[in-house]
Amino acid sequence: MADKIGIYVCHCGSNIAGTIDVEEVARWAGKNIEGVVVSRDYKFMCSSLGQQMIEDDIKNEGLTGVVVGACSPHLHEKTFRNACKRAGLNPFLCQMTNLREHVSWVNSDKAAGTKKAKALIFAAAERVKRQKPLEPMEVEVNPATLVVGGGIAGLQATLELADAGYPVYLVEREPSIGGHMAQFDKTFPTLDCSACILTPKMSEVGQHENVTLLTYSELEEVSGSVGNFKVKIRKKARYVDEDKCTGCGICIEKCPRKVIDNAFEAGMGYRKAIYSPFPQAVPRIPVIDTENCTWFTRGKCRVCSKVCPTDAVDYDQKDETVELNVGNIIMATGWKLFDCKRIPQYGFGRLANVYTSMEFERLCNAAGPTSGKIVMRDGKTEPKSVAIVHCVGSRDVNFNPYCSAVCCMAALKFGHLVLEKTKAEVYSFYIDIRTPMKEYEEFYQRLLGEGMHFIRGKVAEVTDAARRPEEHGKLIVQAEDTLLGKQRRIPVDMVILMGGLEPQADAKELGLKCGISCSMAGWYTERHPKLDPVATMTDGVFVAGVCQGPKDIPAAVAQGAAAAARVAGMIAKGIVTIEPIVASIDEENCSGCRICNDLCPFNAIEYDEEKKVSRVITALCKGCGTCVAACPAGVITGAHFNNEQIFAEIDGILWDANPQAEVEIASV
Amino acid sequence: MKYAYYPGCSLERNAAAYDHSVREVSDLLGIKLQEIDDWNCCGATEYFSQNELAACAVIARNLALVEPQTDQIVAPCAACYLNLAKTDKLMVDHPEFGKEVNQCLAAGGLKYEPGRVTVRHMLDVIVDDIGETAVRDKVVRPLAGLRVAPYYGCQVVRPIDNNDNPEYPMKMDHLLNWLGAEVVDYPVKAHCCGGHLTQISEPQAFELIRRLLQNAQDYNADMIICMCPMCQLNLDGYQSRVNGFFGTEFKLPIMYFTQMLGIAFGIDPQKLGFGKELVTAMPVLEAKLGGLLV
Amino acid sequence: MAAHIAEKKGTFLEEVIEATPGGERLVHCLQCGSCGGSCPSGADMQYTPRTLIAMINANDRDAVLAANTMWACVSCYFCTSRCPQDIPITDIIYTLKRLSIAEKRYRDTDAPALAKTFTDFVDRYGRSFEFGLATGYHLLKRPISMMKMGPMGLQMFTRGRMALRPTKIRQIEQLQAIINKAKELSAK
Amino acid sequence: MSNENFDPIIVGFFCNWCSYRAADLAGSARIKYPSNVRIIRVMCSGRVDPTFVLKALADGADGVMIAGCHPGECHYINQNYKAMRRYEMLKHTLSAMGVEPERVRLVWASAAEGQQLAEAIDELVGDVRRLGPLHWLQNWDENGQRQKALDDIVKEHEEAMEVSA
Repeated sequence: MADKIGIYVCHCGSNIAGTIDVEEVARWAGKNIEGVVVSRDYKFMCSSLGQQMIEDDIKNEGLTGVVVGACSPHLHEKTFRNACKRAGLNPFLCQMTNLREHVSWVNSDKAAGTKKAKALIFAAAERVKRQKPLEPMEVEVNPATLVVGGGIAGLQATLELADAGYPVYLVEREPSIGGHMAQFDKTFPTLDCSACILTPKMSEVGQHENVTLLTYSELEEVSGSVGNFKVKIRKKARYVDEDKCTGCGICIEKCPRKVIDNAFEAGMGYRKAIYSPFPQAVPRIPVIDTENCTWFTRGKCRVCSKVCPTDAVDYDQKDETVELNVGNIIMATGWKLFDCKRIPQYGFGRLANVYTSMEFERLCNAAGPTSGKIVMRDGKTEPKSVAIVHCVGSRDVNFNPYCSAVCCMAALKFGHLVLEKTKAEVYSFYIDIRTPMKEYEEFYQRLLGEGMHFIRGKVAEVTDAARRPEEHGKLIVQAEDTLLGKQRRIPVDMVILMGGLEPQADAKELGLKCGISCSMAGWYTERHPKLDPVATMTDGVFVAGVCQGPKDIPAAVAQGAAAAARVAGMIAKGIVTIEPIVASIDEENCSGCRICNDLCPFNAIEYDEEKKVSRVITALCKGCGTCVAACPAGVITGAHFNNEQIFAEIDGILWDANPQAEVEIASV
Repeated sequence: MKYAYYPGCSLERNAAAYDHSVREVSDLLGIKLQEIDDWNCCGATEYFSQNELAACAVIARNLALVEPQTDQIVAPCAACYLNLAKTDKLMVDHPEFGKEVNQCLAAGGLKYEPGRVTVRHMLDVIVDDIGETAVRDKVVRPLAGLRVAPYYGCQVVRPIDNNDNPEYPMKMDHLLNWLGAEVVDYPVKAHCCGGHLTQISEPQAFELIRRLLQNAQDYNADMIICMCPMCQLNLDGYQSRVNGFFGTEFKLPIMYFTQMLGIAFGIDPQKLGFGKELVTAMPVLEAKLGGLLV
Repeated sequence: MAAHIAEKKGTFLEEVIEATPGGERLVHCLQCGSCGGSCPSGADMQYTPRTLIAMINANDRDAVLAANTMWACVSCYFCTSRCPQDIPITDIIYTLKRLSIAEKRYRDTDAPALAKTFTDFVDRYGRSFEFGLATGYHLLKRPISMMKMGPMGLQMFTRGRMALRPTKIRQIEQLQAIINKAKELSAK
Repeated sequence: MSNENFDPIIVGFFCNWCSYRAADLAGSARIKYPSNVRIIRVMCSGRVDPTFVLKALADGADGVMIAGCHPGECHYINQNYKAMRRYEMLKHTLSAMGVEPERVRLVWASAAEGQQLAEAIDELVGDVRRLGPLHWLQNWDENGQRQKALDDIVKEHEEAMEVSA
């Protein structure tokens, strides 16, 4: 069939017409490009009249391809594709070329702009002639959802979906859900007790009929694609039978082995070798820490087994793999605290009374190791002065360049707690105090009123090397008071380091399993930083909470709910359409070299051992085209971006560069 | 293992003990040091204060004099080490500047290809290249019972990365441990000795020296072990003047780490330059190690 | 030429950046004060390094070059190593020293004289000369402190740690040719 | 060959997610840059087959710019690293064929870096202008080697093709 191409050049008011002679471009295209049957310019092509014009031409002229020279396809590609669709032309036979952002707005010379516009139109026309009609695929959506991470963001997402009536599998690595929030004492700026607002949510999740809780479990493998993921979860052996255990806790009470609790208590307290991380844990089923349990290390003891009234302790339990089918996945894997030992000049790990923020949370917590008494490492002395160091590992190119977003407010909270519980003076060393959210600045004002001292200067070092008599036996915090332009040394009893937030150590690895990427800093990359903040580049995989970037509790909760809403929308619709821009392999000619297999980060290429050829799993392919470029046999085709189409585009875009080509065109 | 050796001016006289002990210890550990023929002064910090290009050209002459078959140069002095390393890095990172330096060298018929020579400090060579086993094997007289405070100073650990922590370096701690000494972990081990301030502003310099001596004493060190002639001069040579200035009574011997290696290896203390220090080390060595050095 | 490329404004900031390898990081200063807080001489400085950077930004050239900050610097590189913005602060201080010496803007400091005496020895002999440095510079600048140095110098001498004559390198003409070329090039 | 009046043509292969949007942003911000670069959109810099670049040069382009997301920010996880590897390979091939490798440039531009992209374009246009026109096509046709050379290139790339992610 002969090509019948329509060219539509938009003025965009004077936005394009100001620096491109659009009438000339349209006239020239109509005359010089083979196969063009109509070529028009119009004031606003995206207006309903403009669209109507294209639709009419498609119907009246029987167009086989449409080229729109207007703004960026990122703005109006959908608009014009829909117009074509309405007129009965496959939307993938419409090609937009960017005359505004890429030509008229960046150029002030009309002759040069017009020349460049012609090249872009020519390229689009050459390309569109070779474009193929494509149909999006449709798949059904499994109504079950996997939520990875049982912190506050994951809990919120879980509850939203479960309450909507959809089944949810919640996977949590630790023995209990709750996340970091369960470790906190108070939450800023309202100073609600963290446990009081969190534990009801935890038990709701624990008891919800639509929620299957998989604690002490890890995400092992993800396959399949949006609507129909298959996931493998490894349930680590608890050595306690979940069905038999009643959570009475007598095993924990009687266990003779005490261990420093580096997880929940941040090293500030102890737990037993068989333990539940905290009293309100959900589920209340304990786990045995085999590295410390006397039975596992020395083959003696078995006290827990002897005292268990339901015979639930099972030393022979093994890790177990659970396979699940879900339609969508929400990643809410959270964060870890910056390792303060990486800044040796702050003395953490060397100077006893230097604390991390997480240690201090436990110190303040009424359920913590000191029952909430703020005392120094000796366990009894109340500090007379406390320094709080901001930006520990944050806003520092030597460590993490980003702002961790929550530390300023947490520092103010700590200041308040110290002032409330002790008679100590509190000094905050800051670069900038950042309190932009609701009621946050008011909280800062409150602390100013409570007498917290603010010294503007990044702390240079914390030392016990006294220079003056009053410094002996103290920790000296040395910094420049930048508002005075003077170096100051403040002797204090206790120092709290506001360590920054960091991605989980295995965030990248976990992300790769479900095909999502990380930013330079290691946070999961959302589909769009502003307009699509919970979706990812992989359809059916969403992100919520700090794993996407530092944020406070309200923001994490909002994101958890948002991710759930997106998932609920997909489930309610029941069907998902998949973009047809994917790769395909001509199996007849595939040599089976497998070069493409390892290139695909989405594991969308499988190898058929029998036929010795590679094959694209269409539903997994994201259409990046890397395999297409790499195939040595040239048998992989990237739909809508195949070699023929791109070669044609190159030919067209260089219409004026190649004297021979010009001759050819002129002869048409 | 073969290295070009750049002793630097201090090691000719003032820090002869360092030079002698470096050579003795190197011989024993199989480190071949080939002194650069006709080397010149690195210009310390002073040349950089006046003319950066001239400073680098003066330093680069030494790099250019390194024989083609050798690609590592070792300097025992912190200032020399930094100047050599910094000049090479500047020439690598800023090729235009590197060309200018080479234009200067050309006036003397020389040429240096940036990055050709790796600049090492003596401590790094012994700890990283020779390593724990080889060092421990040579110890015949462990320094057990001696409380030593390793003092790193500034210019080896900062700003060029020498594979140690610039804030809290550990290499000398490890090395002295291998010798059986009791290593004092004190917070100012990489703080400044005052550098050339002794020549410019004594009160300021003496305060910096006092901080170090005070802190080492607070941590009950028997002696301070250093790795730079300037540090040694300031802490040792000026110690009595610091005492006079502040009314303190510090009596801390300041020794080079290579001297300590030497005695642990059983080398004759005379050959290691013992006795050249102003605050004598003999009494404490006598008391803690017992008669070894008589 | 594209309109977005900033025109040279001839500011002091530009001058300092140009004269310092890596100096372009200067514009990233957060004014956090980790340099001023870390400086072992911080207490003796009229302006902390951070303040100097603010003054450079404010184009306060005269005050910067007359400041005592540079002369209190001991080149310990704590500021550089700790700077959260990767600004080569010590090197910037060197740049300011050079500008201050070149234009004789320094006040109340003997540091430039020391530097001059030191480099004169290097230029003449190819080696530094501690005794000459001590005597030459101290006789010139501070005869009284020379007296105080007496006993220490004697001790150093008796322990063979001080030479009375400088060492001269063999190929001093070669070194001098190199230095002269450098001086010629940097004069441009 | 350097010529002030020479107006080079440069073909850009820009990834859909970062650099194409960076060019959009340069437009929205009305940043002016030379009109010599003509942009072709691909989904990912990893899609850029070295033969696209060679074809563009053979068809009369004087330079090529490949633009992708910053390393670590690829929308397809890490495919831009593959572009990076191919680019290195391509530069060798170009040198071997007598084309100045400076004519082809790989740049990273995030969607927020309109300004940086414009500067990179400026720089490339300036560099190519200094190098002068690339009369590759004519040169090849003169000695009849064009097809053979193209075949050789394709073969070389096949041999050097990456094997793992």
